[in-house]
Amino acid sequence: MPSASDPSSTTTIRRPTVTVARAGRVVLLVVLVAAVVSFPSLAPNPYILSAGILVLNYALLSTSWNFVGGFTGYISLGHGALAGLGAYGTGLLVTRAGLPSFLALGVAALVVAALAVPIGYAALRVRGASFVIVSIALVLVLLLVFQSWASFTGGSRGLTVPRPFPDLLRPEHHRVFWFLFAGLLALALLVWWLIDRSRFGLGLKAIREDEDKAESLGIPTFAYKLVVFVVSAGFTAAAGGLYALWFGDLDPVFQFSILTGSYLVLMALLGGVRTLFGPLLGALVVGTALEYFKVEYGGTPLHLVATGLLLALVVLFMPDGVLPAVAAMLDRFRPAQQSIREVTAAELREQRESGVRAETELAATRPGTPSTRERA
Amino acid sequence: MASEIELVDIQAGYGRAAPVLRGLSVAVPAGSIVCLVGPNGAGKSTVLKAASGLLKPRSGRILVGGREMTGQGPQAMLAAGVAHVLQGHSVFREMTVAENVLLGGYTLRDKAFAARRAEFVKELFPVVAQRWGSLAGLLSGGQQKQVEFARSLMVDPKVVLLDEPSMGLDPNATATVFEQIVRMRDAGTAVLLVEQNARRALEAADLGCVLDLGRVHISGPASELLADPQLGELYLGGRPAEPPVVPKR
Amino acid sequence: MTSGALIFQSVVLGLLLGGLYALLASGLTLYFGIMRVVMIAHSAFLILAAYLAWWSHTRFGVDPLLSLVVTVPLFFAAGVLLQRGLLSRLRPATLTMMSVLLTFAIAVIIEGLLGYAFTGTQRRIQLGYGTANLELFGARIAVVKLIAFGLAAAALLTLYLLLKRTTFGWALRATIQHPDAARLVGIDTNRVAGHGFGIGLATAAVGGTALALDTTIYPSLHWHWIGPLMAIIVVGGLGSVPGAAAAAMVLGLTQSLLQIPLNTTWAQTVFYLALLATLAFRPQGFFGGRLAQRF
Amino acid sequence: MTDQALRTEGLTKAFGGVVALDGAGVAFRHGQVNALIGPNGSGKTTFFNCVTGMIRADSGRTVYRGRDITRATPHAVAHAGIGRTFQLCRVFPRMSALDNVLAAVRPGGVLGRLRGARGRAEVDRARGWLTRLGIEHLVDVEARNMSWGQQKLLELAGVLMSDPETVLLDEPAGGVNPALLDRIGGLVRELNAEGRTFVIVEHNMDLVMSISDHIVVFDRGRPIAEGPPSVIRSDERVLGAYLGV
Amino acid sequence: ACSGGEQGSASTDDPIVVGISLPLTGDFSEPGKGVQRGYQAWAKIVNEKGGLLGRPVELKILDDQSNADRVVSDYEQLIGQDQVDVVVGPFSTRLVVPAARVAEEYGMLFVEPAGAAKEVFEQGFKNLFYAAPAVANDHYNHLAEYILGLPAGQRPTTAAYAAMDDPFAQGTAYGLKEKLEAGGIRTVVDEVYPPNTTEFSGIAAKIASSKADIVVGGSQYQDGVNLIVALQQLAYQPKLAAFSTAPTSPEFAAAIGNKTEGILAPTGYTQQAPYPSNVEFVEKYTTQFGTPPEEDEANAYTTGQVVAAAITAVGCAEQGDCQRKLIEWVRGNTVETVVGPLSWDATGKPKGAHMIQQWVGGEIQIVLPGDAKEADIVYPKPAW
Ligand SMILES: Nc1ncnc2c1ncn2[C@@H]1O[C@H](COP(=O)(O)OP(=O)(O)OP(=O)(O)O)[C@@H](O)[C@H]1O
Ligand SMILES: Nc1ncnc2c1ncn2[C@@H]1O[C@H](COP(=O)(O)OP(=O)(O)OP(=O)(O)O)[C@@H](O)[C@H]1O
Ligand SMILES: [Mg+2]
Ligand SMILES: [Mg+2]
Repeated sequence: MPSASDPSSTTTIRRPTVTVARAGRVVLLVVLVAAVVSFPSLAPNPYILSAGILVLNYALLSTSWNFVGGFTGYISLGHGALAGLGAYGTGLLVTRAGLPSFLALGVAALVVAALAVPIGYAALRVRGASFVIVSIALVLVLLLVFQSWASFTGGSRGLTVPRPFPDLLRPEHHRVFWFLFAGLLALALLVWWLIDRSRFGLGLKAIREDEDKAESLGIPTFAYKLVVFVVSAGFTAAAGGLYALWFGDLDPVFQFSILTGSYLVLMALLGGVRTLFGPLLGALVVGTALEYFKVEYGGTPLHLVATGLLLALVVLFMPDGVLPAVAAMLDRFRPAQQSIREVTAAELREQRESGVRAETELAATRPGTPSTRERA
Repeated sequence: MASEIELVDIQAGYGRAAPVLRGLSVAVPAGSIVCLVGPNGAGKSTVLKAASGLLKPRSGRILVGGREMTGQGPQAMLAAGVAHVLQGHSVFREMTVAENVLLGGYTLRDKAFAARRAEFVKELFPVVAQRWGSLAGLLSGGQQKQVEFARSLMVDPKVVLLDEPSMGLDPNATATVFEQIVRMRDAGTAVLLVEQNARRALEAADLGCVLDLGRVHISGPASELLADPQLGELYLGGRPAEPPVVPKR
Repeated sequence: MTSGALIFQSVVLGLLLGGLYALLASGLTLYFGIMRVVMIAHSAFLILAAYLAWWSHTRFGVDPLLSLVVTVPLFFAAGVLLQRGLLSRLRPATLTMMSVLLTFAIAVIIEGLLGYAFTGTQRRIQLGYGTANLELFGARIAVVKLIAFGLAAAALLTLYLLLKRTTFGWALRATIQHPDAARLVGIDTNRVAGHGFGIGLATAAVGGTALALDTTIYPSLHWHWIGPLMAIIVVGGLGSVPGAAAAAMVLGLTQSLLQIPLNTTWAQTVFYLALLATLAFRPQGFFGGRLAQRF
Repeated sequence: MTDQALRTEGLTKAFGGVVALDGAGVAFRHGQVNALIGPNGSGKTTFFNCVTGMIRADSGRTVYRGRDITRATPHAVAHAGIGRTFQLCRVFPRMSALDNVLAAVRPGGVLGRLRGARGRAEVDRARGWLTRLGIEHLVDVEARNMSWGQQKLLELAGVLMSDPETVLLDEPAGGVNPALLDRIGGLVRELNAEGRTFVIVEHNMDLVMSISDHIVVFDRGRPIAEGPPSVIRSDERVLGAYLGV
Repeated sequence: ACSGGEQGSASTDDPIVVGISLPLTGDFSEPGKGVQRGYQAWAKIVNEKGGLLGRPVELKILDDQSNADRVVSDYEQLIGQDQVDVVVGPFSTRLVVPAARVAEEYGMLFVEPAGAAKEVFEQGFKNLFYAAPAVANDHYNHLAEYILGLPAGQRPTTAAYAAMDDPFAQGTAYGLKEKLEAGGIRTVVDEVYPPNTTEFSGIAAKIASSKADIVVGGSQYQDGVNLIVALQQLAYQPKLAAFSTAPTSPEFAAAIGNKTEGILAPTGYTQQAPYPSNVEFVEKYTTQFGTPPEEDEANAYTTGQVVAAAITAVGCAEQGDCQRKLIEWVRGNTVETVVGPLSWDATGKPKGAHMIQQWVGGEIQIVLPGDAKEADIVYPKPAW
């Protein structure tokens, strides 16, 4: 029974470009997977492999960051601290509770995710600038705590995390961790993609645009934000934990650093926060750039200047990231978008009426027809 | 009669998108009201933005009092006597009503004149006087519109561009606004008025323009447009015959 | 065995410290309250000013207070350039977020350049009166701290008068709240926003000089200041200059007093605890800062 | 009882010294088109805000279909079946018209939330609403690039997409072309014929008088008169307080 | 991947490449640069004498930006990609431990100039050796002995400690604290402050109001200066004031307005030390850099000397089995260095002690131990 509240009267127009784009994406994905799988055997020496792991770690962290930053638009400079919590959690569970390494990693990720509930509960109450400030404060306060509470965390003496595979030689060790990092990254990307296309994801994006409006449409904004924050924290902590197992030495100064957090933001932003592979691409570019700056300006603090300039350029000229910028460039070759109507009101009227006539002939009353004003 | 403001063959648009105005011309003679009507998205607000310098036209000319003003920004336009009241809400939300109204006279050198005008608008819109010290962003929608209109009355421009001044106003305030528009016209100001309250606006106006697709569709004396039944149905809403519920003051 | 003298001494120190915090936080408040910009680079500029004071002192023997004659106008100009050249290019819709990142970048650049020019060495101005002190009811007050406090108070007062008593202040606020409407009432929005930023940065020049009087400086020192300053402006109510000043005094005092029973590290957490308490009980801040919110 | 859709009792809200709602007690019947009119600043929008939980009333009660929703959060109110538009027109600026409308779809349960957002059926329905409101040519245009009236219509499309049982519209006619307004009026009547309840705040008396069954007039935060259009049209107090005669 | 062992004994003119990662930028850049100069001086002096095993020595120095991640990837690069022949240590305890782990996992000898905290030697490293006379906790040993040896009437009864939260700095103060407490000297203030602290008036107020007889600072440079100035601002006059690191710096006196009288500091190195290699080092270093070497430079130089001694004795310098031989040699032998003869226990900890210097008459001089002293210790300390 057709009713006024079921207005599906127009047919959807499917564009042919969609299928082309989809095919392109599949090819890209295959290439990406092949590259990741073959990298360890292609890497000329363990150093390159370890540098690759650092990039993967960055990619994993900034993808995790992007759960919050990309969907809800809440910019957190404090994700470095969540990674630090994951790392310390894993380390402490191994050294103090004697858990096996990977069980400790899992437990630590869960614990941090659970901790993210109260943290998110406090931080997500405020929006915009206040949230950024709170996220910075999170890093600083955790740094203070982990530094001062030396009897538990080791304080500034650091914490040594035993190797999960004590028998492996260092190059082998790197190879194993390369695949572990890649696996976790794949999982994070998969979850991001699932959220991105879901109704939950659309709700999150609505929050990014206008939180009160989203709320009035029935989106439980606070719960949504909290859930995605917890997911993000869980992945971030897992990344931190994996790093702890790989790296072995934790020091609060490096684990709880604003600079790390801001690198994540830089990467995600550079690649494009609204795209699945944006943070990954950003990590590749920024990771390489950081390495390059170090080689080029090593010995002077100019590498800081170069990093700052890179960030400033991205913010000023590519605030949507590389991927969207490229897409926009391609768009330039398509005809410009029309927001203004092609037909005048008179023509429109005519169209509509002929449409109605045609439908009446088919004896199907369609919504949109002016109905007679009668009341029951 | 010479036009106080004249837009000639304007092409204008936003960003890289296709133009919104496609070769549009309007002229407002001094001491008359020209009313722009048209469907949503026809480009009415865009015309006003081009006329006040907020939006630089891609081509075409703008003359104010016969003087070439093409490509000038809002400050220069204001100096030349063009005032613009934006569509929607444009009060300074975190400033008091007083500050809002007085800022309307930002360019005035003569402080005594500004004070007199402020008294005048306070009398005109009671809510402005009542809420003089409270933050403008906390007023109701209609009250904010009144503050905005009051703000625009602080100066004595040669040309006013009004973008739906009656939107959201209750009948009393609407009547005040229309009264003031007519009074401005009578004082020799050229008024370019955009209204969706089209019948009411055309009744007050001297000339009317129907805009569609970024072009002037039809223009002529306002009374003729009002009388045209087809135009009425397409652009002005379908019930010209019903008596207005709101009695005029 | 906390003695009354120690408590009194701590109160005096806390008030002096709070004054400096107040000045520094007021600049941040200005950017945010008026321009919706979270200026991470504020403390980097602070350190820059401190370096300039130090440099002119060691190089030419100029008293740091005299260097203000140069640094204040210089910073004002830098602020104008920064706003006009960079911040005004950001999209209004994402201004707050993007300004965080942009000013973060600026902070890092300043840090790098300072490190390049002056190396990472810790520097300290060696003043003849560096350890001079007065006695007040048994408490000792270092002359340099007193001077710093005086500078802060004078700068704060000027700032307050400028914003509240001049049309410039109005124009500044109008500009950020509705740029188009501001242009339509005849405000030169570019100029006004630029000047606003310049004034904010000028407070950093004063603050930096005050800071240089009595501490060591090094290029990465600004990170140390960001946390407490950010906490102060949230507690004070984002955007309220008097709020920030009040919060700064209270927190400075609390920090100083907490150092008696706790150690320095834990005393620092007072800023973050206050921040948390603010979020939990009064997200709009404890000392003012009422942003219009209508649905 | 069920006959009453929305009822408030003694709803009071003061902002500092300004009393926006002053013990307002109103009842709207189910299945009717109701109008809420009154001078600027009489508390109509505040009434909507309190009912939908966007702001908390100082005292008083709100009951919707027999359920107390006084302290419910806005999304809970939406779930209870009340949809609303905003006077100051709120859309998601950096989302396309289509996504704006799709964002309003009610996800069913946890699993429903994980379903794809662009299901065939939903997209068709969303396009349908855009068409009916005359903005189908804007499907892929981001909302921030639309004119005032277009945004207004888009917001309406979104709310209708969320399929609320009761719809609160705050000045739906503001800035909308009169020709289109006739169609919107028709649409409201049609949806009402299906059993949907409307509460419309509006200053356009032509529209109010022509579509509503029941009118409540507010002044200074409380109702001063109510009844069908014919009664309101000639009510002394209304003429004095609102119509300015 | 190609591994280092395969190359066999290199030809004679192939340089011996020494890989080093140093904090040339960031928080530790100041001492990092000092260490760099020490290494450079060492390479120059060795090469002037014909190199090692007839091969010239070449330094490959990377900047780790004072960052632990970087220090690891630097050594990874040096060993894995650049195939250096030997590696030596970076600066700061925080960076030494992760760096040593990389070296150990590649089986490399790791002599280091800066990991003085006792924790470094608790990690179970088998390849690590600290090239200085004593670890942090033992720096004040001579002073403790002296204080506890004072006659009961003169002996201080209360002490205040303020230490930076850093394994090294804190180690020095707590080493002394432990011994004095055992000797019955009461601790009245025990403050630990984070490394980035610049505001010391609160700590100083606590110390001053405690009226402790002696004050001990476990400090690096800048915090030491700040703390002393803050104490002076409060007109506090202890009977004895000892601070690590800061007072031995050449800028120290000017930094605190020349009110240095009586301040004590431990040091592992003095330019006046009579060891033959030191005379050469001070002379050549001064011609190369224009100023005499400080402790950081000397420690780096010492590190070089230890490695050189091992290479010369074992007769090889490359990755692979040779490294095991080098490690064994260092463990079993004593090396003559600019800080005197050095030998190590099983954990790589050196078996010496630091000297104590004091500012006397506007100059810093060695006052303890008795057999090395240049001046007599002044106690109680004159007012500052
Ligand atoms: N900022 C913008 N960026 C891009 N396109 C825009 C922008 N503002 C308006 N448009 C487009 O330009 C066209 C004309 O808009 P304009 O605001 O002038 O319409 P209008 O006639 O005032 O409509 P309304 O009656 O709804 O206010 C519309 O199709 C709209 O989509
Ligand atoms: N958040 C707030 N803070 C302070 N005052 C408020 C706030 N919201 C509303 N008010 C005041 O409450 C009164 C009622 O406002 P409301 O928006 O409900 O009026 P309205 O009936 O919707 O008017 P309009 O027809 O103009 O939209 C007004 O005087 C307004 O200034
Ligand atoms: Mg418009
Ligand atoms: Mg309203």
